[in-house]
Amino acid sequence: MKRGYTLFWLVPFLLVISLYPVVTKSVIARETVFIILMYVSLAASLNIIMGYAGYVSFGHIVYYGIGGYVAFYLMHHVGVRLVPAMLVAGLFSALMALAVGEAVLRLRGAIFAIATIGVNEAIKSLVTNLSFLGGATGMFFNFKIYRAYGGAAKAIWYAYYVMVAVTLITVVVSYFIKTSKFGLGLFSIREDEDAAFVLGVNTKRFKSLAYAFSAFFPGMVGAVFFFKAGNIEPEDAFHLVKSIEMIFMVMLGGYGTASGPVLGALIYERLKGMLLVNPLFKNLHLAIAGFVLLLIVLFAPGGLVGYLRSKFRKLRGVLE
Amino acid sequence: MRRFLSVLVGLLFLGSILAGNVWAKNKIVIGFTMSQTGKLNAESKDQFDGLKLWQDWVNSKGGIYVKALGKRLPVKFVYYDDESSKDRVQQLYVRLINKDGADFLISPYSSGLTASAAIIAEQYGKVMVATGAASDSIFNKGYTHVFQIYTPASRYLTGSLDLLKALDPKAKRLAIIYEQSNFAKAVATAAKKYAEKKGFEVVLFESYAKGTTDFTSFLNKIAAKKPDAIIGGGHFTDGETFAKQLYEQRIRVKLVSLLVAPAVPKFAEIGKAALYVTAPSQWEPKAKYSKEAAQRLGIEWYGPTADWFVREYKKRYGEAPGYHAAGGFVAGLVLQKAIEDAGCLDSEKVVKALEKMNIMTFYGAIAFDTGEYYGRQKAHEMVYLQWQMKNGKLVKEVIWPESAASAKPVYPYYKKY
Amino acid sequence: MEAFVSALLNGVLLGLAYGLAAIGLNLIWGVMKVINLSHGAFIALGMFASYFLFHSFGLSPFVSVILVLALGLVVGMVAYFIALHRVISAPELSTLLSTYSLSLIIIGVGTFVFTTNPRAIDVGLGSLHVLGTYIPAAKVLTGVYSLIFTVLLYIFLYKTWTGKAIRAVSMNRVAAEFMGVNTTFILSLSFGIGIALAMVAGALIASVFPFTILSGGVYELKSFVICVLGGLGSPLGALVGGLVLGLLENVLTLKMSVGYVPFIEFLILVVILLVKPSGLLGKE
Amino acid sequence: MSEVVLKVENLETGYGEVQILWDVSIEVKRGQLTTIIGSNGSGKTTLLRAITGVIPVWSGRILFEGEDITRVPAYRRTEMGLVMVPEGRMLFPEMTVLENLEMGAYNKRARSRMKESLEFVLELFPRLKERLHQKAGTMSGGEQQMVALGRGLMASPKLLILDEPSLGLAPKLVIEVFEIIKRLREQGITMLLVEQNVHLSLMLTDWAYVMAEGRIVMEGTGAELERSDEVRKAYLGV
Repeated sequence: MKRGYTLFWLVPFLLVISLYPVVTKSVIARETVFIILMYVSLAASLNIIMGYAGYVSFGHIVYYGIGGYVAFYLMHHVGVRLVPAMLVAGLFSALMALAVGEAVLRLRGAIFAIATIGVNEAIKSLVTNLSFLGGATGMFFNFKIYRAYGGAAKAIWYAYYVMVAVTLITVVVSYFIKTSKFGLGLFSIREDEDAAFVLGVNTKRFKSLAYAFSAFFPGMVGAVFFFKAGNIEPEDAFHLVKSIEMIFMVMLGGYGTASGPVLGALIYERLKGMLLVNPLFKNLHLAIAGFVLLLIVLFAPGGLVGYLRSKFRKLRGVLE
Repeated sequence: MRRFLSVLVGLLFLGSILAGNVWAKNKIVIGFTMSQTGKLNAESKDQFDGLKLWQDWVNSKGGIYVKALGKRLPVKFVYYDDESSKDRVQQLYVRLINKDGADFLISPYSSGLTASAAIIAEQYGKVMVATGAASDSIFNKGYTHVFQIYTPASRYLTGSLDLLKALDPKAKRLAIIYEQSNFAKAVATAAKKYAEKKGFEVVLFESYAKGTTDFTSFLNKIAAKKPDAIIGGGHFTDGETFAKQLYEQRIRVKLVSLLVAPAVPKFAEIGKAALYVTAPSQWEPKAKYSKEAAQRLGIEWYGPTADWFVREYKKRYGEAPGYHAAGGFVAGLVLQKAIEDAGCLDSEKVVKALEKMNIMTFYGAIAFDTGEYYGRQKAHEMVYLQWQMKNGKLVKEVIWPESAASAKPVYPYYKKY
Repeated sequence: MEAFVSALLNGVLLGLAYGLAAIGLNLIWGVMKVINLSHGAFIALGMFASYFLFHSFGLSPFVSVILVLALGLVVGMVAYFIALHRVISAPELSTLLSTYSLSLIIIGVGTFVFTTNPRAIDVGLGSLHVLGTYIPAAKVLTGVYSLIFTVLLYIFLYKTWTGKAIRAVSMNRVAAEFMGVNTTFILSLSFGIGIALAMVAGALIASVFPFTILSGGVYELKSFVICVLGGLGSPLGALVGGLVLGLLENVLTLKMSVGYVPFIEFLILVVILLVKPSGLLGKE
Repeated sequence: MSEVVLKVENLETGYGEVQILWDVSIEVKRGQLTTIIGSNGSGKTTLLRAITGVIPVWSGRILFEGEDITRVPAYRRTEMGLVMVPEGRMLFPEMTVLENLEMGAYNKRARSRMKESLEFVLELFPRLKERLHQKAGTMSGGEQQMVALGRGLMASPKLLILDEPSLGLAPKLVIEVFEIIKRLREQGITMLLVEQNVHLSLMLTDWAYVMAEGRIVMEGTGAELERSDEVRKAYLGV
C-alpha cells in the first residue's frame, strides 16, 4: 500500500503538543497534555482492532487495567523501575489478549462486544477479590518509591516523558499497521470476513495479532498512569465508562483512519475538560457527550477525518 | 497546512496561558473537590454544607488573621465536582494548586478519593486537611502535609465491642461484615483484631461489593451463623439498606452496630427498621464537649460551641447536622487555627503549627500523630449512638461512652419485633 | 434449612423481576438485532417515574405501574425514531453506539435533575411470614406482577395480530413487509414494548431496593447475563434465565463469599457466549 | 378480460450510484400469467424489488389497477392486493404452518376472508393439512414452497408475483410447482412469474418479457418466444 504524508505532520504535531509543557515549564499544561496523550494512545490502540479489523472491543479498558496492575505490583512489591515494569505490563496485556482473543474473537458483531464487556467485568470482580492485589481497596505506593526518580515532583515529569514516548510509538505503529499488508488483511476482514478467508487471508491469525497489538499499548499506558497516580484499585483500572470514552474518541476522529483517533482524543479531552469546569455545563457534560455521539453516529459515521476526506479529496494523502 | 496547524496549537493553549495570571494576596484560597454527582453525593454534600457554614462564619468576622500581613484575609473557596470517582481527582487538585492558586487544600469526601488527592498535595507540598477520610493507611505512606480530622478507622468500632461487653458479658458470637472499600475494610480488619483480643468469637468475616442493594442472601447466611451481634457496614446507602432488610427478614440479633448510615439524620426515613440500631459517630449534637471540659483537661478551647453550630446549621439547612457536616466545619476551623498560629500562609510553617496543635473544639479534641502514621488523628474519640423512640419519634441518643451518654442503651436489638 | 428456603423464595421472586427486565432487552435484540445499551438508563427512568408517582400523587408502585408501562411505550417509540430508525440497517456498531448515546443523555439529564442521591419507595406493606421465613410483601408483589406481565406479553405475542407481526418481523423483516406488515411501525412498537418492560421492571424493583439514577447499569449487566443464559432473542428464555440468576445469587452465596458473585455471573456470561452463543437454554 | 392490472412505465433504478434498470416498461393483464425471463444479473430481481416497493424508484412510474403506487410503501402495496411470493420462500421458520398461512392474511382486506382462503389453500395443498402445527422451518424444500405459495394466496391477491418458485427444488417437485401454477391460472388468478426455468414457463404463459442487461429486449406470447432463435440459443440451450 502506498504511504501518504500523514506521518509527516502527525508526529511533529504530537511533538509540538508534548514539548509545550516542557518549554513553558507549565505544570498545568503538563497535566492536560498527559491526559491528552494517554487518550491518544488508548484511542489509537483501540482503533487497530475496532477501526481496522471491525471488531468493536467494548471492554477494551481491561488491558489498561491489567497492565496497570502488573506494573504496579512489580514496582510496589518487587521494586522494579517504571520502564521495565511498563514493558512487562505491555507484554503481559498482549499475551492476555492473545489468550482471551483465542476465545472471544470467534464471536462477531454485537455478541463480541458484549463478550468483551463480560471479560472486563469478570476480571474486575476477580481482582476485587484477590487480596495479594489489595482487593477492592487496591494498592498504594509508599512515597519513598519516588525517591529513586529524584523525588515526587521529578517523578511526575519522568512519567510524562515516558508517556510521550509511548504515545508516539503507538501512533507510528498504528500508522504502519494500517499501511502494511497486514493492515490490508485487517480491512478485508472488516469488510467481509468470510470473503477475506476465502481469498486466503489467515483471518484467525490476523485478528489475534491485531488484538494483541491493540492490547499492548493500553497495557503500557496503564502502567504509566498508575505510576503517576500512586495508587491503583479495580474501580479505576477497569472502569467501563473509560472504555466507552475510547470508542467515542475513535468515532469522533474517524473510525479506521490513523489520524482520526489522535484528533478525536484531542478534541474529546478538550471538550470534556471545558465542560467539566464550566459551571453552566458541568452537570450536563454526560448528556452533551451523548448528544454529540448520537449526532456522529447518525449523520457522520466517518467521524471528523472521514468527513474531511469525503469533502476535500486533496486531503486524502494527508489524512490517513 | 502548517499555518493551519500552528494556529490550531496556538489557540488550544492560549487559554491556559491567559488563565495562569498573577493575583494579589488579598484572600486565602482554599481548594477542594466535592462529589456533586456519583455515589458519594449525599455524604459529600453534608460535609460541604458544614464547610460552607465555617466560611461564612469566619468571613463574617473579616476572615482569618494573618500576623505577617497584619490583617484579616477573607476565605475564598474554589471547588470542582469529582463525580465520586478517582479519575479526575488528581487532575482537579493539580488544577486547584497551579491554576486556581489554592493556598491550602481540603480533602474530598471518602478515604479512597482522599488517598488519591493526598498524593498531589504531597507532590506539590501543599497542606491538606483531610476530613471525611478515616482510613489509617493514608498516613503511613510517608506524607508530611496531610492531617486527619476524623478518628481513624482502627478506632471506629472498638467502642461497640466495649459496649457489648458491658451490656452482656455472655454475648460472644460476632459477625463482622464490610463493604469492599478502603475505609470499611480498614475498620473491619481493626475491629476483628480487637474482638479476638477481647475474647469474642468472630463467626463470620465477609465483605460485599460496592453498590450492593440486595442483602437478602447475605442476611440468610448471617442468620445461619446465629451471631449475637452484627457489626460493620460501609457508607450510607448500603448501611441503610442493610438495616432495612435486616428488619424485614426479622433477623434475631442482640446488637447491631453499623458504620456511617445510622449517624446520618436521614437514616430515620426507614422507620422502625432504624430502631435500636447503634453506630459509631465522629460527633453528635448531644455529645458534651465544652470549654469547661477543655479546662479540666488543660487544653485550649477553640471555635464556637456545639449549641451555636447546631442552631446555625438548622437555621440554614432546615435539618440537624450529622458528623459529616461537623467534620466539614472543623476542617476549616483547624486550618484557621493553624494559619493563625503560624502567622503566615507559608505551607511549611502551617505544617509546624499543625504538628503542635492540641485543642478542644465543639467536635472534640484535635491533635496529630507525628510518628510512623504522620498526620493521623490521635486525640479525637468516637461516640456511640442508638436510635430510640421518644414520644413516638425516632431520635438519636448517645449511649457510649458512659461519660458522654444522653440515654441508656436499649438491649437486645430484637426487642422491637 | 430455614436459610435455604428463604434463599429459594427470594431467588424466585427476584428472578422473576430480573427476568422481566431482561425480556425487554431480548425482545429488542430478537426483533431488531440491536443490543440496547440504553436499557439500564430506562430501568432507572422507570424507577424515578414510580418514585414521583408515589411521592407526588401517593400512587403505590403496584398501581402506577400501568402508567409507567404506557409512558415507557411512548418514550420507547419516540426514542426509536430519534436514535435508531436511521441506523437500523447499518452495522451493529452504529446501533450499539446510538443506544449508548441515548443512555448517556438520559443519565446525564437525570443526574442533573435528580442528582445521584439514593432514593427509596417505602410502600410500607410489611413482611409476610412464609415457611418459617420473613419476606417483604413488596417483594412478593414484585414477583407476582413480573409473572403477570410476562404472561400478558406471551399472550400478546402469540394470540394477537400485532404480536404475530412482531414475531414475523423478528424472523424475516422483508417477508413480513411482503405480508403487508408496516415493519417500521412494528420495529418502533417492539422497541417501545422493550423499553416499557424495562421501565416496569425498574418501577417494581424500586419498591424493594433503594436506587439512584445510576442503578440501572447493574440491572442492565444482569440482563445481559440473563439473556445469554436463556438464549439471545428468546423473550421467554429470559424469564428462565432470570430465575436461574435469581436463584444463583441467593443460593450460591450461602456457600461462598458474597464478593465472588459478580465474578461468577460474568464468567457465566463469557463462557456461555463462547461455548454456546445461542444460550444455555436456547435452541440448536 | 384484457384489463391491465399492473403497468410499469419507463422505470429506471439501481443501488447507490449504480444504475441497474434502463427504461423498463411492462404490463400484466387481469386473469393472465405473465412471465419475465432472463439470465442471472439481467435485472429481474431488481425489477421485482421496485414493483414491490423494497427499493425506491429513480424515474418512471408504477401503476396498479390504474393507481400510481410509485411512492407507496411496500406493506401498503400488499394491502392493495399486490402480493409477493419471494425467492427462497422466506417463511417464518419458528412459526407453525398455520401461523405462516395466517400471516399471509395479515392485511386488513384479507383478514375477513381468512376462513375461505384457508379452505381454498388446504384444498390446493392437501399435504399441508396434516402439518398445520409443524414448525415451518423443519419442513422439506418442496413443502416449504407450498407454504410460501399458500401464504401468498391467503393474502387475497389481485396480482400474485412469484419470484423463482422452482429454484432449488428437485426436478419432480419443479413439475409439481408448475402444475400448481397451471391450476391457479385456470382459477383465474393474475400472476407475474419470474423464472429461470424458461421452457416450462413459456409453455404456460400468456405473455412473456425477456430481460438482458437491465432492459426489456423482447416480448411476445410464450409460443412466439419459444420459437425465437435468440431465446432458444440463450435460454433453452438448443
